[in-house]
Amino acid sequence: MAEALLAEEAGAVKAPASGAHPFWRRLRARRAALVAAVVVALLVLIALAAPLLAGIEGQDPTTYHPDLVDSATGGVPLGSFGGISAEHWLGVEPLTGRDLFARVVHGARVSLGVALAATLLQVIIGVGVGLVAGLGNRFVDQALSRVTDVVVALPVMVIALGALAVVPTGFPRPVLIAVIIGLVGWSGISKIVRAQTLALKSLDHVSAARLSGWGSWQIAKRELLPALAAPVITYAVLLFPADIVVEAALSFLGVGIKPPTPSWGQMLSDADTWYQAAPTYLLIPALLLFVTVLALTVLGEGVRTALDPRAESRLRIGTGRKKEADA
Amino acid sequence: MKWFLLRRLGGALFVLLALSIVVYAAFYVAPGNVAQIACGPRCSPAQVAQVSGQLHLGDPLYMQYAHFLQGLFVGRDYSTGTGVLHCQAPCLGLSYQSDQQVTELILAKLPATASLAVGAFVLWMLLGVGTGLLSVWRRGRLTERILTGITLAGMATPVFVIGLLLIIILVTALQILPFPDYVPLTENPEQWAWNLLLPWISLALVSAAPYARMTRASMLETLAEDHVRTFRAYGVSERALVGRHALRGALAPVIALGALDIGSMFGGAVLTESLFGIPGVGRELVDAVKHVDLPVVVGLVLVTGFFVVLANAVADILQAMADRRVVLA
Amino acid sequence: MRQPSVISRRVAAAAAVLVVAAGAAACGPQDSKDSDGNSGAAGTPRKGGTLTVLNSKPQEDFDPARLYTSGGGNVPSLVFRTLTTRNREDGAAGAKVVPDLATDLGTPSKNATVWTYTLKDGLKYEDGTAITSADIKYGIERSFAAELSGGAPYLRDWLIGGADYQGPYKDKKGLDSIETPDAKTIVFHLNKPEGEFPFLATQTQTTPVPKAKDKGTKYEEHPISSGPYKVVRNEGDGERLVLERNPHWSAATDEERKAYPDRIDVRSGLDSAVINQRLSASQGADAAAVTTDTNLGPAELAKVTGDKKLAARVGTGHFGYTNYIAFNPKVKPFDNPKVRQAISYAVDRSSVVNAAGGSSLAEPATTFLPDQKAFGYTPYDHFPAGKSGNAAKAEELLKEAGYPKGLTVTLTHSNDKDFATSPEIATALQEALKRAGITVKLQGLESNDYSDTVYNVKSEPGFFLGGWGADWPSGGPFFAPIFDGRQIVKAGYNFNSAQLNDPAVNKEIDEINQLTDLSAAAKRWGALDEKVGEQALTVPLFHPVYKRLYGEAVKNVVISDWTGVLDISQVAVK
Amino acid sequence: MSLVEVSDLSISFGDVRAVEKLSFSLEAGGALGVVGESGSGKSASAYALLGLHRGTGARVDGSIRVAGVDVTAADDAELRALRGAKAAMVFQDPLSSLDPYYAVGDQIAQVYRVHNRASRRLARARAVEVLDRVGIPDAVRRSRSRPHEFSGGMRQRALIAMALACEPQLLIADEPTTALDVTVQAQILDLLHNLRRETGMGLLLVTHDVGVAAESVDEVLVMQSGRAVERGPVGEVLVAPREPYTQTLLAAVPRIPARPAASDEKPAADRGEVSVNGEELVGTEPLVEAVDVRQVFGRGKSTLAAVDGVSLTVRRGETLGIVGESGSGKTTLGRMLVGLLEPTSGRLTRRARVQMVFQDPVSSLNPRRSIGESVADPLRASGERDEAVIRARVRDLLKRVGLDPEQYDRYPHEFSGGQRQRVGIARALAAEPELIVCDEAVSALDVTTQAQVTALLAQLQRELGLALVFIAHDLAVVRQVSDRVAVMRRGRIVEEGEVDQVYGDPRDPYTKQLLAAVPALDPVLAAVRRAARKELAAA
Repeated sequence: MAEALLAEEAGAVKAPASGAHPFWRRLRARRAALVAAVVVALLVLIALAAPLLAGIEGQDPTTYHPDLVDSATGGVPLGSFGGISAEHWLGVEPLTGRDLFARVVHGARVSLGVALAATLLQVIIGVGVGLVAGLGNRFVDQALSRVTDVVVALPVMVIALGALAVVPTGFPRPVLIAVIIGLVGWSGISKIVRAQTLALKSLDHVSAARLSGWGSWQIAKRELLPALAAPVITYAVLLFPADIVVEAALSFLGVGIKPPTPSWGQMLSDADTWYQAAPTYLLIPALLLFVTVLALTVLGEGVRTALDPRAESRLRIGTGRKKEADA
Repeated sequence: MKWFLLRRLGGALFVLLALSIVVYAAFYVAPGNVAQIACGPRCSPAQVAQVSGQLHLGDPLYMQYAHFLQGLFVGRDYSTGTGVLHCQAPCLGLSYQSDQQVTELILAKLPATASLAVGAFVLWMLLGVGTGLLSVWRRGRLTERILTGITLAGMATPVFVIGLLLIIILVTALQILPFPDYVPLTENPEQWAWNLLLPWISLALVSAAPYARMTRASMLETLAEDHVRTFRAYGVSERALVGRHALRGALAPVIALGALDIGSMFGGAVLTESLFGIPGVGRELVDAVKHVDLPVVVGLVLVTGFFVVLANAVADILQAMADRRVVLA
Repeated sequence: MRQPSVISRRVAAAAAVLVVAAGAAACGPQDSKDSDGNSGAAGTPRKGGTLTVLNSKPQEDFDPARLYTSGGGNVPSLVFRTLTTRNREDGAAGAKVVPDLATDLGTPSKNATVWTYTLKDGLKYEDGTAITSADIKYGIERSFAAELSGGAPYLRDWLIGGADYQGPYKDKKGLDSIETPDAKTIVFHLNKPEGEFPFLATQTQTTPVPKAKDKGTKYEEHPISSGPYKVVRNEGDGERLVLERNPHWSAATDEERKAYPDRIDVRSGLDSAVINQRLSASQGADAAAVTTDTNLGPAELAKVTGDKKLAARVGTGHFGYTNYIAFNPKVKPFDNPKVRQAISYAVDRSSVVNAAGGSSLAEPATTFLPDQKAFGYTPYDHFPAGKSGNAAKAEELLKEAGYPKGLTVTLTHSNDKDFATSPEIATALQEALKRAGITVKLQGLESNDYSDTVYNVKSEPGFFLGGWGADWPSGGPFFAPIFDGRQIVKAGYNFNSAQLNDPAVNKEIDEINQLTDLSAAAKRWGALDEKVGEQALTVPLFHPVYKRLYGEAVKNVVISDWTGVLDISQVAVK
Repeated sequence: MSLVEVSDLSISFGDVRAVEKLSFSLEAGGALGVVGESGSGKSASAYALLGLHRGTGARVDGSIRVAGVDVTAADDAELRALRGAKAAMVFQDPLSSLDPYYAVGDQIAQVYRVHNRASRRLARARAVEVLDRVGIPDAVRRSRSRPHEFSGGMRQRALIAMALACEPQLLIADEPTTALDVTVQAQILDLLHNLRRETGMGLLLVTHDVGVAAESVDEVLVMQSGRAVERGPVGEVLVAPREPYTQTLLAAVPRIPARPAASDEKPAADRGEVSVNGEELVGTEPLVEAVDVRQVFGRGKSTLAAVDGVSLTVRRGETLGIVGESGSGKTTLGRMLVGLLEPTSGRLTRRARVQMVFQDPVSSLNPRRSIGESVADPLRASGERDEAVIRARVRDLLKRVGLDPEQYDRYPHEFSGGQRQRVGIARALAAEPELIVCDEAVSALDVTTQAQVTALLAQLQRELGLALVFIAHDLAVVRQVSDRVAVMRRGRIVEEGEVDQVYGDPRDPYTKQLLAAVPALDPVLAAVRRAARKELAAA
């Protein structure tokens, strides 16, 4: 409280906000963020090396093993803990006997890939809409605000179903899901970008740039976008795990990724009736999903505080996202 | 204030109409022979054609939409064969699937959703604000770090994962709670609460996290504000500063977020309702979408959209009222 | 006349197809005997008590004109009496048709084109007024109205003038091909011989509807009862249905319905997990509970099997149903019989059965007709694939067909989680065919899209998953829609997926239809199935088995082969 | 025993030493002004009196006794008993210093109840009493209002009322009038003066404004970089300073002469140069001409005419000063003159290149770009592509505004406020303007820096024949730099004319009021002014 004020008065110059060094220093200083970064790196590695890992195990995600499940009792995996064995590290899927480890690592690809693509799309749309709304006149701003309202109020489910209906079935489903999530989830970023743009627009250095003779696009490029990078990155790193959850939710509801492509949400959707008969089948993707999202969230928090040590209270974000998937 | 409300209302109307157009358009192009579905798979082509005519499915999109608007604002008549069924404005039409009036259908589904939303809301507010308050009280200590960790974990968990885990633990392993079986409040309040406890807890656990974080951040922010310094300089104790001034300052954005969340929750907690089989609007939406039951989908989207838009407006008003510098104009 | 069960199950609500009986699981005779031994189900059934029915689908269309049932349905049959009905007995005996409102199964004319029924004496509605043959005629006419669509197509197809008749609201004159010379007699004039007419007369469309009480689409809110129970409460469009005794029903006129409980409380809109959870807990009112629409899924079965007490309360039944691969020979390379045969050889039925829920929920099938005597089951296996497929033979056939390096095909399936046409099954086939050098691409469609695509001659793919169920236990409604060339529908849903129009087959179908001796007819259906099977137009995969839980206090569990599920009219809770 | 006794007080924040070995004392009923520029450690010292550094990580050494309490040694409870009851503090920003969510009366009552066993009702009554005492009209009703329903001056009165609630022996006022307009500032200073006389409490006034100190205190302590420079009776220190720093500080303060000043206030060369540059042009060729321009914000009922029918002309080489209090529309007018805002109505003709120098040295430069790049902006925007040419020109401009050309690649945060304003001027110059609008260009700067920057502007004007529009709230600064001056109030120009004429013989009552409110450096003069204000208020 008084400290900041006094320190400032005392001439204590704050560490500069620019430059990469303090960012990395601050990020490294947070042990939780470091651990999270390692976990995330590991997950990305798993996703990238999925076929390799499954190969090491000697399994693939699609082969049926009818002999590994007890057909008479509804297809429960034979053996304890869902059939965990030297051949099947995480056991096998009920009914089909497909190898769970192979499916889970392949699922990582889909889950992370879809979320990454969706996040990128959200950032692009969000920044675009936010910038145009922030820079445009009142009419443009109002129109875009209304469009944003519509998007916010539209259930993801309906969009997903609509899109599934319109897009030919041959179209790769993960791409489609990424596009859908991207199309419905950009309002947060656009709101932030718009607000920041409006705030920045009134700053004197932007006025000065205008007086220098630059046009709108040049001003956006030179004065606004660099300043928007920090809040956008901060928001995006928290959107990423949220998007993983949205993908899982859509798949869970049966409008997302379709078998045989494994994704964690889709595995959960298959597993949800098995909570009594084969709990490991449910727990494995659930835990992975949890760990991934947690690691990404912690990392996102770290990045956020490292980008702007005082951001915590300024950017109240990551709050409504998850429930949006729920609505 | 009056103008602000009127403008918000206008905006909301626009949003809702735009929503209905989007849904109409999406379903117009969607596959699924609606008349065939409504008539039954073994209907003859002639019968399908009759049904199609009855549902105005042969009309161009804009005519269908016009009929919809007519029903919405004036009401519509439907033939029952022996007589006429007048569907009063706002008439959202009849379900293709069950012939039931969509308005009635949605009204029938709302209590379950409202029960879920309100109960969960109370729980997560208590949990969230309490946790936030505690972590401010204990700031800088281990308690705060642990609480921060827990809230992060809460944010990271999708509701269906938490829900499934709770089912495994509380229903299967410990057998403390029943698998939820919605009982209306009017029928048996005790059973109502008992059966909704699990979904409430699940929702509260995942929803409380943002509140805890926001309460904490917002209180810390308030504690750093000048007026807190004033009261400190006048000998007011830390406890009173946190409890009276910081909490009051932090509450506004928290309540605004709460309004937003409960609004979208009223719009149907699709995942929670699907997971726990609660017969609310969210599950109805999933069903209707899967059955291409356009009137029901449009009706539900309008109702849920209405709640979301309403919640947004309420949240804005609360925010603006909280931020006393902003004048509602 | 057969029920397209796949569709019906999926689109059930939308299509007003009542799956209550057809798509439902049941308890088989063996099990009901087991349960007599241990659970609370022992002892003589007595009258009284309240039977709770826990269902997922609401009784949205509780109108006899709109219901699509096999044999009159389960809950509907408590309220609606029909000209004939199914025999309420365990197992194969239950696959017989018996008289209900009528005194007998009907008197056919020589070539079975005119059927005459006489009503029993003393039949009354719930308000005490007498049931007349005119009311039955009116009930049937109602089912032609577009407002009340949803029923089976047979009346429309068989009755003279049925194809053009628009129902009593538009066409006040009525349908001439139904005559009611007096209040007790009703005569049907058919446009072709139909020996199975008594089966058709079990459907709810032959329920009497008093014209004065008809409220069109609103009739479903309180249909006038002719059966042992009447509707006293109907809320939420059939979500909560309470039935109580109909004082004017006389047990003397009804040999089939036992009607032990005083009250039936039907609660629907429940999640299937909730239903099974409540039935297994069997607490309070749930002890006297059954379900008429919710089967045990594989995961639940796995849990139930582990618990002896629970296992004793599982009813198992067989409803005539076959899941199969359908080919459209108009699409290459499926025009080549060798390709179809190769695929027939390559399928791995044990994987498929597992994917469908395991051997307790699905039985491998090599014949198109269900393995029940009533259908005329004749065992055959033209392309023996063994337990897990004969890849070598398949490859050999492919080579002969001109695909020595294998083949790439697309398999269309639905995205529903129904363990029938669902992705798991498609993937199981994909895996099996891979071993024979056939690369299968999967095309998963959302349910409505799937039905529209697959059951439409214009968009029908060459290779897809399908299924077919019985409208009544006979070869007629099961076999003909799939293989009768006259039943290829150009506009609208077409189930003759192979678009087979073989004069010899058509002729044989016509000849069997003339038979009024049903067991003789069954034999010929079986022989015809075996013959058509040689063409490999379908690859039968499995017949599903229905397993359902019932409460501890439930007695007198009867599961017929007709419905495959517990018959609610026989259940006692005291 | 003295009311306040501070000896060898040192305060450090981490590595930064804010206050070093400061000693002073204040007798009961006395008034001490602590004067210094930003960074002098004056506020930190004041905060230390109430132990407000406790728990913040700041290191406080030395001894502090306030009203008999040893602040450094006291436990939390003792400290709380001191705060508010024996020594009360009034803060700079009256809006943010009150809790926005509670009624003003409740907040005062809360403070009262911390220190007195009193019922809620009694405390409320006390709150109304003190509000009435500080001159809040209709105190009973207004005590139920929340802070944002008060004007700035009323809020500061309310804060003072809160301070009075427990009848403290010492009032610490930290820049109590800095956020206020000059007329309001005068009222608050008068209030403090009267209160002190009536209650006999001691006053410690912290301010950067020598004039404010001159108006209010008996003794002055001048601080620089955490150390005391000079201390003595206000009449001596401000009239005849002994220390060189005090002398520089006082010399830098812009003044308004009591009488119509001789034109030598402005360097004579200034005017001479202009006339040399083109006698016939000066005062003849209008560079910018505004006729009845209006700028309206908002729609419907909430319409606000920020600028409401202003006509003015700026000619080559001249300096037009625009003064006004906050909300007078002067900034909006400036923005219209350069073209950042289009007038809602009226005619505005620009016949020359116009640039602007902004108020806030922090936000006027993009923190992510080097100052050289910022200065180069107008060159690049005008299509210059040759890097060498750009660099050379920028270095030239930097040199011109008194910066080291080698600092081309440095970032704004590495510069002080004054240097950043120089960068801003260089950027404006890069576009080769004929007119520069300076919007409060020196308001955020300390007086010494302020003097340097105004000198630079004057020099550039001389060398380049620039016209200047100098917008400021500070009448003295405007007086110093302008040829002509326009006084704005509520979007209109109430008076316009030659500087000497407007300041020497104001015709408009508002102008008179403004001029009377300006604090005088001379304590004697201050007393005269106070009397004059009373008259004006009474009239």
